[in-house]
Amino acid sequence: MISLLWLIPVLPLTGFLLLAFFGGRLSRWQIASVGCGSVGTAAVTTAIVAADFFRTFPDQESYHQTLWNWIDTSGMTVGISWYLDALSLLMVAVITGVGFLIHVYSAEYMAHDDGYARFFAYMNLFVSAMLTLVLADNLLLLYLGWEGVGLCSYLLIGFWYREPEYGTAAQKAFIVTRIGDTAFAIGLFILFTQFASLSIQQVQSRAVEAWPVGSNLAMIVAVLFLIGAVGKSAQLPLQVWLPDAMAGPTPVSALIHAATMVTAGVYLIARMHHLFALAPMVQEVIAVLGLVTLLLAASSAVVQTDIKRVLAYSTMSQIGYMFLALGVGAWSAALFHFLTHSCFKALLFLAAGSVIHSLHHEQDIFKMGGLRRHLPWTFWTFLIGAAAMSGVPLITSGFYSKDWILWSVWSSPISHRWIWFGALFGAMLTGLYSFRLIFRVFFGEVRTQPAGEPGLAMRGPLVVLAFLALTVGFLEMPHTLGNVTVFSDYLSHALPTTELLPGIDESSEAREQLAVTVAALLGIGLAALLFLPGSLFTSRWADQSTDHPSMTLLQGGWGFDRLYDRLFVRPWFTLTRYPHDMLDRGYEWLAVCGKSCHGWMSYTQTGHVRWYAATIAVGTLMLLGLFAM
Amino acid sequence: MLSTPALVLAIMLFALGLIGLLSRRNILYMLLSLEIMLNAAALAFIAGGARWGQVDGEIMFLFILTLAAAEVSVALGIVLQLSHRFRTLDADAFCELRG
Amino acid sequence: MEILFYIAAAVSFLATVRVITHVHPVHALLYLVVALIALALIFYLLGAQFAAALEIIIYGGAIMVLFIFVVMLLGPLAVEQERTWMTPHAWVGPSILALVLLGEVGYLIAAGDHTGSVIAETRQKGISIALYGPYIIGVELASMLLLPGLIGAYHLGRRLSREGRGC
Amino acid sequence: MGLWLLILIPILAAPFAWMGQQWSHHAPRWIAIGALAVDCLLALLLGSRDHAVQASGHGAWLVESHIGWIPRWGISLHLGLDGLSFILIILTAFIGVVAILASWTEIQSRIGLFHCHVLLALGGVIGVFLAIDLFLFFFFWELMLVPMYLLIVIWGHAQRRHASFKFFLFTQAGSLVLLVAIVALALLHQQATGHPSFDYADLMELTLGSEMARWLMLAFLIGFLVKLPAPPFHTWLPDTYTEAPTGATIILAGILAKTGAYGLLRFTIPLFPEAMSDFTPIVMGLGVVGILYAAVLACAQTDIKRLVAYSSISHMGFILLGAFAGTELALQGVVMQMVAHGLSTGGLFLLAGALEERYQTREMGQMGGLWSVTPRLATMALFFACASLGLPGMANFVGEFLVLFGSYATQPIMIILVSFGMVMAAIYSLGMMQRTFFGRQQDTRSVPDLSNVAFGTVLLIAVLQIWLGLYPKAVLSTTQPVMEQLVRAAGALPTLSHAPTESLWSSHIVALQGDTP
Repeated sequence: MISLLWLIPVLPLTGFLLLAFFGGRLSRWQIASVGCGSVGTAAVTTAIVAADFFRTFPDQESYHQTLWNWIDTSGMTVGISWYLDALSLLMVAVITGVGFLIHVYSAEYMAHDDGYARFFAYMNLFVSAMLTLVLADNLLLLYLGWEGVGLCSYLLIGFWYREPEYGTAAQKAFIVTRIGDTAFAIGLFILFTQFASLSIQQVQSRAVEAWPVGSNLAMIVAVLFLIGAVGKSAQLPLQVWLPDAMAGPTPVSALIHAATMVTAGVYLIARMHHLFALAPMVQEVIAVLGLVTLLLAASSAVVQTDIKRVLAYSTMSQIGYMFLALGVGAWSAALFHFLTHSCFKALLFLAAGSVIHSLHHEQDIFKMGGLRRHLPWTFWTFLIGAAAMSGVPLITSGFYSKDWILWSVWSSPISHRWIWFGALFGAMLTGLYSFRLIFRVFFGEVRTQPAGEPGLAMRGPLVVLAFLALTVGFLEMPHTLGNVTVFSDYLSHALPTTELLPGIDESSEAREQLAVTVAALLGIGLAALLFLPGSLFTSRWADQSTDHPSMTLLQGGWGFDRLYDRLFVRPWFTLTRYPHDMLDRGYEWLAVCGKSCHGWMSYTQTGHVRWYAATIAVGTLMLLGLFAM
Repeated sequence: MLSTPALVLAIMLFALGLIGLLSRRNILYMLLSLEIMLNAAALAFIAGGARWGQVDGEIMFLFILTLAAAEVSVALGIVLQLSHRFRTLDADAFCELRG
Repeated sequence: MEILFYIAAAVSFLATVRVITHVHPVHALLYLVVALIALALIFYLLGAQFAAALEIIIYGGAIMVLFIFVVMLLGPLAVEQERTWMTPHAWVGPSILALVLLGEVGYLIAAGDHTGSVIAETRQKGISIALYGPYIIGVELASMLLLPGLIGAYHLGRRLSREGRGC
Repeated sequence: MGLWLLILIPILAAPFAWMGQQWSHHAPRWIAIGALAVDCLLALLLGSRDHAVQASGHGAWLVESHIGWIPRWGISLHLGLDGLSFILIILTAFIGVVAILASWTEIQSRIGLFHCHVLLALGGVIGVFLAIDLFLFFFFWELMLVPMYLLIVIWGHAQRRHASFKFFLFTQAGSLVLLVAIVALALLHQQATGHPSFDYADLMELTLGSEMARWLMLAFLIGFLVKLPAPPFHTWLPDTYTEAPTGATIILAGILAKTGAYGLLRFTIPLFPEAMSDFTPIVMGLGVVGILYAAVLACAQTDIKRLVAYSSISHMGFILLGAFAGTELALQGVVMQMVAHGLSTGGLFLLAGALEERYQTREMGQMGGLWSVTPRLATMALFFACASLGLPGMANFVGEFLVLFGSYATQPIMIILVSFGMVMAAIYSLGMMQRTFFGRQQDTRSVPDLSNVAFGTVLLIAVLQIWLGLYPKAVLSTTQPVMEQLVRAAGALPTLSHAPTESLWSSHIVALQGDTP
């Protein structure tokens, strides 16, 4: 049954093709069933494949399937072939599972939109491309999925194409990520030139053989791959596209810009961990980038007014945690945070979508409030999501994953203490901005009257995700709390286990966990203090003055947009202002010269026959004279 | 024995024809001058033929004659057209082909 | 013989000068005819009797007649000159020159030198053989030249008459 | 004889297409399509028969036809079909049909003459792809030009005179240089052996002095670069592509540009391998400049057809880059890029032409928001924009990436520069989509969507794009022997190396292991 693997990406693709060609002729109900059904069957297939995979699991760590040879010429052999191991199975499970829930949710959320079929077509295409990305056996096929998800992201951000700003946001997302993709592609060129192969496993085993740790080429390739990952995962310095990407419909933000696509960078680095292990300096860079991004994004999230932008910045910040974990070599911790994050962030986005839906597409949190009683389902699920994101201890999944990351940072031999403190501060900020949202949106007086609780198709996924956001964390619990290691045992077959500093013991782990708990609770408490209506400082902070320079700086994501505008965008527009070809000017000049010469010569053409006769005579005489000489 | 003076005469006639061609503005005179020049050329051929006792000179004369006939028939047709159109025989008036 | 040549040369030269200097086309044409006849005489003296005959028949005859026709067709343009064309001094000059040539021809007949005709016969044969032998291409070309001449003249003349009617 | 039929079918069908106008409007169209379809089938038949590869001279010809013509000057009617020409002839016939389908509604005057010219031009192109006698090659090279010129000047748009004149001047100047070089080669052959020869195989064996070889190589290079086109000879292209009627533009972009690339592969490289070695970096540099320069200009355009035209120049840069990279992989990429570019620009020009036909303007500023008005057109435009920006899974991607993979070993810096072109490709392709189909609607006229004929045509191209994008073997396995031979022929070049192989890799490992303590 494991040979059904190829069906997993093909099923959503079939859905896409059906919707693309016959979408116009299907009823809404049929569209939704095709759209959700294709992803749902993919999820079921995943379950079947996974069952088969686990049957033989520890003995046979990976499963390889080649459909056909994609490129097979002149020393290059690349197949359309799938590679299933613990890591990709995890990704596939998340993509199909969360993807299915979001599809179901969208069936109701998008119900009144003109482009219903188009929406599901794009979403199905996205799922297919994302599955290709994670299942790819070779880097070229991975690149196919990589670009494919980029395209779908572009299409879905610009889904409401009549708004020019949305189009700009979509283009921005595609172009910024394309810069990363290009670096990634150059990395592929180098790897292929060196190892005559693009198979992920082969390349890495050859790299380990050929390159010593810290060798130049390994560093260069790792940096190039990192740029690619940074672009996709919206990390510094290519993070600017993600907040604008919120222009797309909310389920898109949930699926693409929270749960799956933006974590592709994490997947890439984890997938290429042998390579990154050869470049320890690059790993440090990853850790620092992750830390800086998580702090910048978290601080920006605190002051955003648009509910989706808050979540966008929080996504950047959470992916920053994953990068941090990758940077310190805690591969499994990063993936664990990916798992919990995709549950609670998808939940948060969907719940936010539910809020937006019932408030008639109002996204400004200052125009919300008091929704607790009107939208109880939404409130409770949102609360669970926010709690998980802030890492409320013991009961939420976010706590276990974040704790694991911070513990790894604390105990890793390739980390520094200040990184840990930074991450801890980030955890505090996470609590602050998560609960700022809760208090702003669900407490206080009602500013916009909601239309009422959404229907079953939207509530169902919310509840399932809320359940997951609470329970997924129990897959991995630290020594101090039960010592469950299901997740790390499972992933240890695909990723190396985290190294610990010598001499670290359980008591220090308990102390560290206490610090994380305190930080998260401190953040929540601060949020309550500052934003809970009726509390001490709320009146002073309620009419947050947004024109203060530091506030604008924070709201604009630390001014990166403006910086890039000055550095790249404006020079580029200056460069492309004139549609004229300078080389063509040269030829035109030649033509003008020829024309004027011709004009000058044509004065000799008087039209007088006698003049012509005379010139003939003179010419003849001159020729005769020439012969005479 | 007579060929040398005949050649001299040919040159003189040719020069006269050229002078006529260049100096007269009346298109009819220009055609006459052309005929003179053609004749001068024919004379030169005949003289050459006589000098070497060969028939080629006369054959060339025949060709020149043919050429002249064809030329004159077309040229006079053109003269008629031009005079009809421009109401003048002034060759300088027919300068629509100038650059 | 030589003196005959020089006289004929002088006649043709003078007549040619008058052709290019005269103001009346008909006068000029008359002078040109004289010049052509003088040339024909010179051809004869150079031993090209056939050429001489053609010169008179085709050049002095056919081509010049064409010119005359055209001058007459151009009537309206030259109508005021019509009267002056027929004044005595218009034909006095050509007549004198023609008389000189007539005298020359008379002298030649009187001298009774008929050997030329025999030579002419053999030469004629040579010309014909050469013309339809090595020069056959030339003859073909000449015919190709004459055909467009014919068509061109016809076409140009026809256009004129049609436009004339149109006016 | 089959090879001659390939050339003669379109040429002989041309007068019938002309006459067909008397019978019905559609008769010329069907005659032209029929002729091309028969041609295509014939080519498939000839190419797919199991031939023993004839090892005559330097060509591994699948089919060869040799008839004497003017023996005194060493000119013969020598045609040869190998994998490369096979692929290109199929492409020619296919794009020809696409061009005819694209003109279905646009061409309403002198329909018969239009299709007559199209068939003549295509016959010339097929002749170019088959001729391996240089004199014959040049004959066809010129034959395809005149009908193209007439197509532009008779059925073109407002500025057609200027454009067609420019087109003719540039291409003729290039041809002239080429002619001089061809004649010089024949004369050099006479010097060396006592009798002149225009035959490919004979000329391959000719050894030239290095100075002479360099000049002749330059002449061949320029002749083909003009057609390709590569900077600085590209400026005829935007004007021509913009002003030509859609069908002619598709032929120009889809096929005629390929004749330049074909010439480079068939003649310039194998005839002057030594002389090329000095020029390889310069020519590859030209390719890089072409890719980047044209991409920047494409971003600056406001006229949709000019945008596509510049993007087309940009894509042709990859061909130049790969053709001179000297690795088999890059050469295979070039072939793929030729086919892919033919398909993608063909599709884009078809759509741009359809837009122009509907709105009587090419200015993207006056469009916008057309997605809801013409959804089919918009969807297909999106598809081809993706193809043009090199989205994986499409044939363009395979072409571009094979070129890049193949050239990286020899010219890493250039490839890194070219990679910026990929970002720019995204900018102009998406910019085109945004300004034309997304955003607010400027022109509220309701216009018909793509007709069934046009939609079917575009869909067919799209399916081919995907098929070749996911299964490029269909093309690559056909041309692989040819490219192997080409690399061998150019093997004298010191700068060139083969694509990395297993053995190379292991030696690399050994060397590295030797270094590390």
